Amino acid sequence: MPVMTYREALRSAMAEEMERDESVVLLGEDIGVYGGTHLVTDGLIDKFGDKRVIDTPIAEGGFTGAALGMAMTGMRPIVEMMTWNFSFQAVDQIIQNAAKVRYFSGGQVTVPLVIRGPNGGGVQLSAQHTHSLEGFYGHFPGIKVVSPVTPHDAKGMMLTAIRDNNPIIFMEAGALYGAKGEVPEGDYTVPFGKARIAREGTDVTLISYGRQVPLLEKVAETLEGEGVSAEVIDLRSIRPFDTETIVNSVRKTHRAVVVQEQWRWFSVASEVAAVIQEQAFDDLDAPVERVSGAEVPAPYARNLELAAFPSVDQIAAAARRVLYREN
Amino acid sequence: MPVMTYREALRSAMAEEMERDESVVLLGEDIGVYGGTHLVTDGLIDKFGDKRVIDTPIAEGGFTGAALGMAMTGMRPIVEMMTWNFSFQAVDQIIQNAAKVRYFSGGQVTVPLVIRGPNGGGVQLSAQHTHSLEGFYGHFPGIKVVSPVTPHDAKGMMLTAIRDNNPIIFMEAGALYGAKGEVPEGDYTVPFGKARIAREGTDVTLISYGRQVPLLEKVAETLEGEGVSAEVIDLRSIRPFDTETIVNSVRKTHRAVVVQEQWRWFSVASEVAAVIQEQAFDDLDAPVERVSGAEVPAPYARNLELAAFPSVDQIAAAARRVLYREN
Amino acid sequence: MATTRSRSAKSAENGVAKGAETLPYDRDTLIGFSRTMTTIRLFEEAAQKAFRQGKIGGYLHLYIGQEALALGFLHEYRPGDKIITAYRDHAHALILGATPREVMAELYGKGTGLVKGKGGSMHLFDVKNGFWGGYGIVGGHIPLGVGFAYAQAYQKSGAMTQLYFGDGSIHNGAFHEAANLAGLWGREGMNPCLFVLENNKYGMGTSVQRATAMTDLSEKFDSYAIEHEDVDANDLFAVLECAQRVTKKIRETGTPYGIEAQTYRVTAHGAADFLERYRGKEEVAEARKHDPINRYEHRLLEMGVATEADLEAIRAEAKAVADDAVKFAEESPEPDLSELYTDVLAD
Amino acid sequence: MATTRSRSAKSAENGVAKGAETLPYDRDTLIGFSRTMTTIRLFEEAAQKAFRQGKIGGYLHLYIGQEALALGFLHEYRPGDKIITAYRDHAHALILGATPREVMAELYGKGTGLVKGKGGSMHLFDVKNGFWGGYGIVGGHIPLGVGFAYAQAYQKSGAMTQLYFGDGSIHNGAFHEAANLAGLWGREGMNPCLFVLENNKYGMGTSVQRATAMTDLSEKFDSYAIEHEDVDANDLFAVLECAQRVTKKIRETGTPYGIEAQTYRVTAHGAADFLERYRGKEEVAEARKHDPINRYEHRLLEMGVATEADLEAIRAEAKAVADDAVKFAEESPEPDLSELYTDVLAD
Ligand SMILES: Cc1ncc(C[n+]2csc(CCOP(=O)(O)OP(=O)(O)O)c2C)c(N)n1
Ligand SMILES: Cc1ncc(C[n+]2csc(CCOP(=O)(O)OP(=O)(O)O)c2C)c(N)n1
Ligand SMILES: [Mg+2]
Ligand SMILES: [Mg+2]
Repeated sequence: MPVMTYREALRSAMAEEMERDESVVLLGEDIGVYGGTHLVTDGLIDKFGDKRVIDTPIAEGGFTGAALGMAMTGMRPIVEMMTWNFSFQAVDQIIQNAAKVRYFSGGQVTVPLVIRGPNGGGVQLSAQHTHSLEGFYGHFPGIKVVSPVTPHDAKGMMLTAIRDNNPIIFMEAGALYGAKGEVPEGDYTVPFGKARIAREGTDVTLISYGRQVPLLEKVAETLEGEGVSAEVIDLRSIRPFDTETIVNSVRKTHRAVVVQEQWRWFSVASEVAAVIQEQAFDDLDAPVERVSGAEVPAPYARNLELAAFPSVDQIAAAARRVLYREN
Repeated sequence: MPVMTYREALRSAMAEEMERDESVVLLGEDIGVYGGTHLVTDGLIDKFGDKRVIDTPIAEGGFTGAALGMAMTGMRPIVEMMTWNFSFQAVDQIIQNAAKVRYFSGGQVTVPLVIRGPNGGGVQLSAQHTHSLEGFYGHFPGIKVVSPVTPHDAKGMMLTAIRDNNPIIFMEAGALYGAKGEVPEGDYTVPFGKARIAREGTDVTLISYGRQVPLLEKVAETLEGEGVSAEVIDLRSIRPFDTETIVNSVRKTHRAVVVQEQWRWFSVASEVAAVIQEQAFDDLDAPVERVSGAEVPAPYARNLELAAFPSVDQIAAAARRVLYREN
Repeated sequence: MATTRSRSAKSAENGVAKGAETLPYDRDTLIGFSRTMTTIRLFEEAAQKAFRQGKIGGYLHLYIGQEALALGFLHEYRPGDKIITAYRDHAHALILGATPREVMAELYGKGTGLVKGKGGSMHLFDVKNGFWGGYGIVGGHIPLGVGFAYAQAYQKSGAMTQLYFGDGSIHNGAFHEAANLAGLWGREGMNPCLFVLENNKYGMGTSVQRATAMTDLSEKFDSYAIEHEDVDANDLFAVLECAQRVTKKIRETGTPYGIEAQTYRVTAHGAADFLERYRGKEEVAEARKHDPINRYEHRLLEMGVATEADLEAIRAEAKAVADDAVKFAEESPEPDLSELYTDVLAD
Repeated sequence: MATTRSRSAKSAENGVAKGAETLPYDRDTLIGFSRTMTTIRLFEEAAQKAFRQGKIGGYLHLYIGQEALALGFLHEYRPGDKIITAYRDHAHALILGATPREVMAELYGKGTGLVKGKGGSMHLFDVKNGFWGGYGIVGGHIPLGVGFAYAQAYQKSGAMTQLYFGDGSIHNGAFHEAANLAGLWGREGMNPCLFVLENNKYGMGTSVQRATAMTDLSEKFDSYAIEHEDVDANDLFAVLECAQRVTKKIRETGTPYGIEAQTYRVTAHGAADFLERYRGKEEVAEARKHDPINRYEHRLLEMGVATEADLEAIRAEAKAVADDAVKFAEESPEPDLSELYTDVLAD
């Protein structure tokens, strides 16, 4: 299988679908002439022209709303949020319109809209430029939220997203744009709502998504050295997440640790923990542990930033706690 | 003790504090000349003038941001969101600026800002005008979220909010503006972060806040008829909520049902359930049950709307489930 | 930036004053306009009554006194066009072809309603007739309309969008961002969008003067290089003339155009708003003198197109239509409970 | 709406051309201006170098080529005034009195930084010197400045706000909503706010022409009844004259005023942006000819206020200051880990 970067995987999905389907267009800031701030859309304007790769002014609410209008009327737009941090200016469009217009029109309207961009921290962008907003958007019915971490899933899920007839919040692991992986040739899709078992194990289930997944794999290795077999689940889809895979794993391991970069309160990990205790109550040998970002706006200084996000040590310690190997 | 409505309790807190403190001003749409859409600010413009009761254009982002600027520079503004549904247009100001500016200024700035307004559904306002956003805002460090349900707490918590030096998301039970209750004379405050035990009980803990609390009291009565003693907890504060009171109650009852009008995914109930299983794992005799709003945008038709929100029957059934009295 | 600011109201008035023979409408059409406006009026009055009886829930925003505005512009509707507005949307739906029955049933929250009882007054949709909603958040729908217009140009459909919004919403950032996009895209013929600012002088209790220091609202289009003009929207003939001229131009060029349509909200903001401290009774009484239906009827009489008896007949007919709609709504069943869970996601 | 649109750039030019004696500044002040601009320039170059060496993280936006803009307006800063800008904020902080050491340490993320290493380049704050930040979301800070100005008027402080924002941000709804409030509140003297639009011709890779169809940006203030003018912001004397005149007026009237300050971003948008496909090298080379420091130095020489040797000495001094700042930053300790949890909530 060919190897490509996460960035290239996303780009090839968009380019291929644009070839196939004229109704697919891109909108966003500096995605065309500039080449894309993170070069995800690099070269596409040369191929498809400026009516399909539309550079916009800095007006996230306006162009997201306009893209929604296009989506309602026969097109399949893909909006780039330069980073998801800027999407706070588009929340009204995303929640009040995109997520609900199908419902309040009594099903007369369909919204095949993808909103994509990098999410998460890790490169010292400090408070306003560091968010993990999966749970924030995932709270609302009427949208789907996904967050692939491998190049394979990035391409396969982007193709699924473009072909889906609903608003998709597509959160990319910004810190991993340059990471490489195998990507099948040709057209393939990765379905939403199915988690990926990144590593099989029997003693404890480690659950996360996005750029935390490689971290969990490291933790699993560490634990292996201690004689513990950890299963690693990459959720891939956040709303809906794959309850079945999670619960089946916990039925086997009896222990779970949920990890996320986002804050703990009212978050993805809250819901995963709540669901596990609901559906696997009798199987649990320990409370579900959670490891989340520190409850502070993201700091700039490197040492503070590192301390603000889940680390291998923190996660491993949580795993040992649910295994009663440490307190 | 004098009896007054929830609406009057809020108004008297604001009026009294405005008498005491010139830096307190109000901003919002039609809060002055019009008297306030829900008449919460009725009469205040006559008393305090239009420099302190500021009618604004329909620009939630702009006037919330301007109020934030005032809060940073010596004033204590109270912003009325005509309803919290319109606050989606102000999310960027609330999350990116209000919640974080103290942190990213290294503590040089203080933000004594209250944003208040009615929250929740129940009067057929349909999809765009029906939200329960406690969890949505409560996800972010740097703000506090509260939701009083009695006139007593409405006044006491409003006074606490105005005097607090942080951004306060003050969510009023809009459906209960006309509900009456006893309110002490003079100045008193109700602290944030402390839940209220609305009814004591020993067999099961029912937890909610806002307009669901009266519902829980009804459920408790129903259960009493079945020989079950239910404890009802009114959270009052959402971020932070009172973990201690919750956990102590569950240690006693061994069973909990968390009820909310908002959607289930990544919500207040998710976090409450997660925290209970974390901190009272060995005390729980059944999984924590949750009763939430239906996973649909709010419908208009009365029968659909009623079906979309938690009912006495649903909650009672959940309570019986955790008591293993029904399945 | 120089924009030509022709006063179409005036020119239309001149044309019409000469008598019916100079108008490009036959008698049936002229009588039809009367019928449409009167039906809307009586429909709205019936809805108001039902609201007061507690039969309609939520919010209810009436179009009373603004009928000529929507009618004049929507007369230029062609299949493929897309119409979008805010929550004051009954007239738009009715003019485009939704039946009074299904609109009233929607207000009643019945399963036979235009959107199956799921949206209510603020969220009428009738896509088959070009009506793309009905939105409740001030300013929020404006970018959507600009997107519709882009899609229409992209699809080389020859169609256009009519985008309605209130005087209160022009102060919202959404208008600014959307109008800037429209101007930008329009430069290359990619935005056949008619912006219709329904200036009824108030956003709830806030007059235009208390909402902005620059009260000549249509001049705000200048910031986006969008050509614009004002029209006296209580004069149906003025609106018709303006609509015909500007929609032709928009279709030909693919560029947006702005209209400030002058009218007045004679009713309260919503049917639930009883206090009107923010304006005097005299102001409303004065405005009622310019009622668009009265004015139009007067002109029909003047031109000899209709007699008092014709108008009476139209009123009676309209009353019957409104009554029938109410009866239909009252007798219709509630939506099936299973509808709660449909239309959330598409397949 | 008619706004007086005087071209202050021109009038200043006339005044100055006659020679130093007509200027209201003594030699020390004139030399001081040179020192400040040169220090900013060399500070920024040092920061750029450190960024390339990986010693500065995150984003880094430089003020190279725009020095005269902030200097000219901030020369009118008086205690009690409040200054607010976006993320391109080093110059503003330095001019207002933050030391190069604490600013550079902030860029390095050190505990000795201006905001203790918590904010970085985009979030400089120096409240004791009137600098109220340093914000990273385009448009987001604009309403705050309008709020500052309201508070200043309410508190009868006699002070005013200077609110800086970029040409890219004027298309954001936040500008529109805030400017409308400023115009409205200013009508009653409740908004002593100077809007300074830093038009450096690009928002990242998007030129003004590609961001809006109406490129005369300052005319957008007309929509809010905010008087405005343009200034050649690479001509320090023009900026100083304009600043003096308009700040006097703002303080006296409590009304806002808009400036479109013409400059050019000669560097990349951020220090990390290497590709510049969106503009030609010739365009940048041409712009460099209008460098504000060169122009100012040329004038000083022309007027006989300074010699080449004086300017050399200033440069050497500025270099030493920048070097010292870097040394200080490098040697400073990281923030204490306990700082992670402070400053989230106030007591
Ligand atoms: C963002 C937002 N803020 C506030 C409201 C409440 N609201 C509903 S209608 C309205 C007034 C709008 O006035 P205008 O745009 O002039 O339209 P009109 O009602 O006069 O037709 C307001 C403030 C809302 N729906 N959305
Ligand atoms: C809402 C938002 N969208 C996008 C960005 C990314 N971004 C940062 S700076 C910038 C360009 C701003 O240009 P301008 O306002 O002209 O300021 P300049 O950088 O030229 O000083 C963009 C798009 C952002 N920070 N905020
Ligand atoms: Mg209006
Ligand atoms: Mg710029």
